[in-house]
Amino acid sequence: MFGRIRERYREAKHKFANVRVDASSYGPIPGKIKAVQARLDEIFSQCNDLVIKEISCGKDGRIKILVVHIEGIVDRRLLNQDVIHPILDYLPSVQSEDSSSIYQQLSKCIVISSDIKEVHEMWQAVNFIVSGDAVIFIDGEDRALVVGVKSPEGRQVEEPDTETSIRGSREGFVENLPTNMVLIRKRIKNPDLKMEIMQLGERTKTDICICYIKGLANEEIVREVKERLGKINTDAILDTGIIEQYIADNRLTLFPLVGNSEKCDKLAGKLLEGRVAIICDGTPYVLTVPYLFIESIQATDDYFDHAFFASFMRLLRLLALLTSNLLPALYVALVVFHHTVIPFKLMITLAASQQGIPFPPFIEALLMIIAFELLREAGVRMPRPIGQALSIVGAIVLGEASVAAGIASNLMVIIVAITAVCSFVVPPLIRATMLIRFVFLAAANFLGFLGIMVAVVAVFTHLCTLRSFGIPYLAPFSPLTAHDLKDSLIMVPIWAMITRPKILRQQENVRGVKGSKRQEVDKGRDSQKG
Amino acid sequence: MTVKKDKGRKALLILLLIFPLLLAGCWNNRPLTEINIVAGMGLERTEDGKILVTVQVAEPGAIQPASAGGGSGGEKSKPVFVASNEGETVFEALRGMLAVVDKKLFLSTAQVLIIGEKLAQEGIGEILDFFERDYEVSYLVDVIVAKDATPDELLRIESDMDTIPAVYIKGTVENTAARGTVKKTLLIDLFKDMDCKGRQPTAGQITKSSDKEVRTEGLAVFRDGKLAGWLNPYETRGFLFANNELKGGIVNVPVDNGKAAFEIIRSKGSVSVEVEDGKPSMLIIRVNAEANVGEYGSGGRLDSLETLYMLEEKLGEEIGKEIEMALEKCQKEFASDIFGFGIYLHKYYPKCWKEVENDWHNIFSKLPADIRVDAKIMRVGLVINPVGKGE
Amino acid sequence: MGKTRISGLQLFMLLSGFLFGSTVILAPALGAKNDAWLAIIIGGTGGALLMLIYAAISLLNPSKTLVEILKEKMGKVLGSIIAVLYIWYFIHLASLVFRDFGEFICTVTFPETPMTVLISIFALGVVYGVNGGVEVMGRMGELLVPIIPTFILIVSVSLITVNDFTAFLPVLENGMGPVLKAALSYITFPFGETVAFLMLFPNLNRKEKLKKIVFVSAALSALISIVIFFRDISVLGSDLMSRVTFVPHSTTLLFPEANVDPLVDINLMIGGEAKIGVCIYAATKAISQVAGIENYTNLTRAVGAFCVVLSVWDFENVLDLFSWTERIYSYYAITFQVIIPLILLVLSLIKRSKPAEGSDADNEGVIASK
Amino acid sequence: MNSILLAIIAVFIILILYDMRIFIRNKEPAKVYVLYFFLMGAGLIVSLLLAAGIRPVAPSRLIEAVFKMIGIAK
Repeated sequence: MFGRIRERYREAKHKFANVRVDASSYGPIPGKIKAVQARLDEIFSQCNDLVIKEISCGKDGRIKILVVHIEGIVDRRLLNQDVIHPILDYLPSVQSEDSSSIYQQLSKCIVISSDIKEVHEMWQAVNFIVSGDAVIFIDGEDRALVVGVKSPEGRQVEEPDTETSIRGSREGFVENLPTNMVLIRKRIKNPDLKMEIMQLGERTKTDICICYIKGLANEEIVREVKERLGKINTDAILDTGIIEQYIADNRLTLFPLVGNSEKCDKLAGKLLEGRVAIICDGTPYVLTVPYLFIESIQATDDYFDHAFFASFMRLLRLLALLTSNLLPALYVALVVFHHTVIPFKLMITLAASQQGIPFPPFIEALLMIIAFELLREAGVRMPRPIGQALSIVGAIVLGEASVAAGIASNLMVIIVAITAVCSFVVPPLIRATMLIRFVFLAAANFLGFLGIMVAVVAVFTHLCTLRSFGIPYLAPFSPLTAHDLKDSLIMVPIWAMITRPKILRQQENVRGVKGSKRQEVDKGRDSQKG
Repeated sequence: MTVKKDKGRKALLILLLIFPLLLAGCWNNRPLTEINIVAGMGLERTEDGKILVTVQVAEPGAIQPASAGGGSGGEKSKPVFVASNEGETVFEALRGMLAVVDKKLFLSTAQVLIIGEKLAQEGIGEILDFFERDYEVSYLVDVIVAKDATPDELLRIESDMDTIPAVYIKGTVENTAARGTVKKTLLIDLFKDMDCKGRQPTAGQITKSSDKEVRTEGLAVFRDGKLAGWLNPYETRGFLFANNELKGGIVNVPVDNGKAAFEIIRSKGSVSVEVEDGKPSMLIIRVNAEANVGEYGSGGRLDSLETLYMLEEKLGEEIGKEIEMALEKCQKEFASDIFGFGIYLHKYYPKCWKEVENDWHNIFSKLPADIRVDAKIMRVGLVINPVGKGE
Repeated sequence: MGKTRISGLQLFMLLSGFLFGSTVILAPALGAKNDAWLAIIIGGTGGALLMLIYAAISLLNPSKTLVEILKEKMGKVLGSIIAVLYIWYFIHLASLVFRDFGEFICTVTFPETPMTVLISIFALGVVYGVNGGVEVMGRMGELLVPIIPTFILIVSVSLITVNDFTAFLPVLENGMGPVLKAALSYITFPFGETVAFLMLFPNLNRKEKLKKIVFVSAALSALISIVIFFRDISVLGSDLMSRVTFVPHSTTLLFPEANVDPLVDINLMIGGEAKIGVCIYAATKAISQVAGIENYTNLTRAVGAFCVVLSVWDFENVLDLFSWTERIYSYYAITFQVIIPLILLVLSLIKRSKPAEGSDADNEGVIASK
Repeated sequence: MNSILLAIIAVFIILILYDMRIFIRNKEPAKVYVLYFFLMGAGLIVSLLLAAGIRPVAPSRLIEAVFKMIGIAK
């Protein structure tokens, strides 16, 4: 199997070889400052975090200087101290009309910083800009000065609580929008990464940032996102959760149609797959659209791990999902209807455990599940120190006392415990699972396996009707996109994932090379994906 | 438009979901605590021609001490109880039993179905119909025919070996079936053969050996749905050899001045009929058996190939003798083709079968037989020569 | 509103689900007893040909549903009358499947539950699916239909130890008569019933694949039927097999060590849903096209409710159902499944239709496939 | 007996109310109403008759009669 994939990979590489040679398509730095500005505007279109400072100097201020950097990733103090101040302080004294002499002055004496480079190509300049350096263009010169003013480190970001991973970055988003934008920019150093800021909410005037990679994201989806965001008619946006409810395709479904994440590396991966992110000021949760069902059983760690292991974990997650939905229902159906299915020995065990329980299994299951959900909710709301006490109470009440008191059978306790554990394995679907479980339970009590089947088929029908930003929710399974199965339940190794999900319909489908043509090619193969 | 539609679908879904809730728990809904788990069943004909049904019901609470709470009550109760009731039909007798027992009887878990000798002699065809028709009966119940004892007696024994006597009986059937002295007969086998003219049904035999023990050995032979007679354990084994149903067993062979015992490892048997001029002329039985030496008490050495070949021949003869005994009994005494020669005829000589079909019992019992057994001894065990015969 | 499209795979799955439909509970061609496999091969060939005729009709009239074809070829009045007859046939077919389903469940699992309730619950699910449109039905099929052959194969493989592989002998004991009769009934049930798909074929996105899809799914269905037949006869024996009501169910009862009839239930749900779903969709779509209503989903609930009532009303008991299906159904079905489609085929060949507007691409597909 | 009748009527009323809501909102033409009530009415009447113990002549019987009349079926 891998042999074929490797072959295709080679083909794809070959196909894009010419693109690599053509890496400097931006051309050399034009001599005219106007042209430079135009080029920059073109390259960084829709990048609202780009800062271009224009300074006049020379005789009569005839010579213009552009200081270009990206807000947030530069150390502003350093920038002011090393670049802006020297220029403003010394340049007025230079009364020259010759641009090259100004250039000399700048590079030799004025700029204090020790980290100065000279570049001649536009793409080099752009690369330095997006990686956090300041670039100085001088009118009349076909070269530019690069001053290293990278912010030594990002802001203090913490590991997110809600999404932990064994492997991979521990950086999580914070509440501050600019910081979040920087965090993304730091991972994807590319002018194609577009960040458009808009304000939403009549009263709150919350800053929203739509983030996507031009050329990878489907233009239609980007347009659709903007349109739906524009249609939001409310005076308060406090969290992305509110946006999520406004922009979802089907507003009543229990299943998440918009993804959210707190992790930078995960988001970067989603962006590189061609998804669109929506960042909102004031919340660390970043939305990604379109969101498909399969994403809920994918985890960021999967991509950093051995493919076999990751595939196994995904199958396990699917199993857990099914178990947490269906196990209580199956149990009830078994003990209430389908006695013919139970082998004799098991029958004795089951019947013995049922003896003396005053409730029918359905009520018993209902009680136990509700008790568990209560405990879970209490655990979330409770201040953390009290959580310990709560878990003790829960363990004793649920685990032992109810059995000892003859309220619940010990088997039912096991069933509910397994159900609970399984439901935690697939966090994005916890809420959907929680409610659908009751539906299955009721159906099982009504018509046994047949009832469960009717309910399952109904839920499947519902899933089939869902779409997320026009993409069928159950893709790549239904409609079957054989192409995208490589990253579904079974995951192929990362080096074999040559193409991006086809269902998202980007223009540029092959991973690697083309998107990052201006970087060193091998480094550019984005092995990182969320 | 889309939103409206979505709302509509959602509402329908909700309707679909709430509907079951409203009607929760009707009709076939029956918790496990409200059924009696039947472990064994017995059928017998009473003196006045009615059908006596006996059931052995397991009491789960007594078998597995219930969860801590309910434990105190169930200390002294017996693991099973036996109830019987008579009626005109099986179904009536079973349903009538509800007047005696507390909960509905659940038949699917039955481990054994014991048929009384008297009932078997009068015919089991109409009795079996209930079991075929009822949706809760498992087709995979072991059927055995009681000899010299009523099913009632057998189900009422108190075994020391298993808390549930029916499980104990089933266990003995499995054991003897592995030894090759009883044929493990499932309900479905009876259904299949009952209607088939080319093969007569058979079932295992069970007798009561003491107050606490049963013995399952031998075979009940039916003819036209009625019990025709019994085969003893050796004949049973012969029958199984021929029918390719032998799973294993020990065959004793007299050698020189002692006996040798061989363990059958594998055996392949086939029956066929030779047809001449459109008429069946000869019954043919072929058996290929593989055996190991299990015990060699003849006092001779075993390390020569000649001895081994001689033993193979004798083993073959011995097996052939058993088959011959079984066949002869079926031909001469019962006139019942339990081997399935008729099926063979039907499959490969349909025209010939059409002619003999209705008189098959008679034709079968008069046909000569050709039995050939090819026995092979594969291994001799951990030692080669017996004690005292080494170099 | 643009036309909803389904992919070739989805159509294939829907067709296969439709063909598996009731055959998972009622083994086909049992009239031929031991020679049913022969009847299945003959009937399967005939069925595949019949389905190819439907495909040809659809290809000759690109982007047109059965009702539109009828109206165009037979004139507005006659066409509409025949279309109404077809509507009746689709509704009746759905109700027959409902009834099969209800009788099966009531016999083997829930004898005390009223059949009407079971059928109604089932109908709710089906109507919900149909209301989602062809696309949703296609996706459902794609997702669920593969489960049916998987389960059938699992059961078959597990039963291999109790098999008697020569049970199907002797061949042709009673001559060709019963075989041909059984083959005929196998053509009408289930192959001929795919005439309902004439309402669905126009939704296929790649027309040139239609013939292949139709043929492969017919072949697959016949193949699975043969597997089922050999499994059943070698497990049950021909004598018992000719007596039991629901053959596949009785076979699964013999699954070693465990009772797996819930698996049959699952197959039933999926196959039944596909079959009834397509029938109700065809009926509703046909009604709205005859009456000129734009949105067919308005009527699905009414049609569904009527089908449920009809299924209960139509037959007094299970034997009534079986005997009617055996005696009358073939004749009844042949009218709709063979005679009218053949007339349509001839008419379509005589006067080629001008392509419906905006379907140049489809037309090219037709030309390419010829 | 009566409860069955009531249940049938209730189910039909729920269905009809539900659909009417959609029809009115979508401003469906009259023929939709006509067809809808034709089907629903037929269903309701037949099911009420069935529940009351009267079985109207089943369509299958009619079909059988037609084929017998033509002389195809026996």
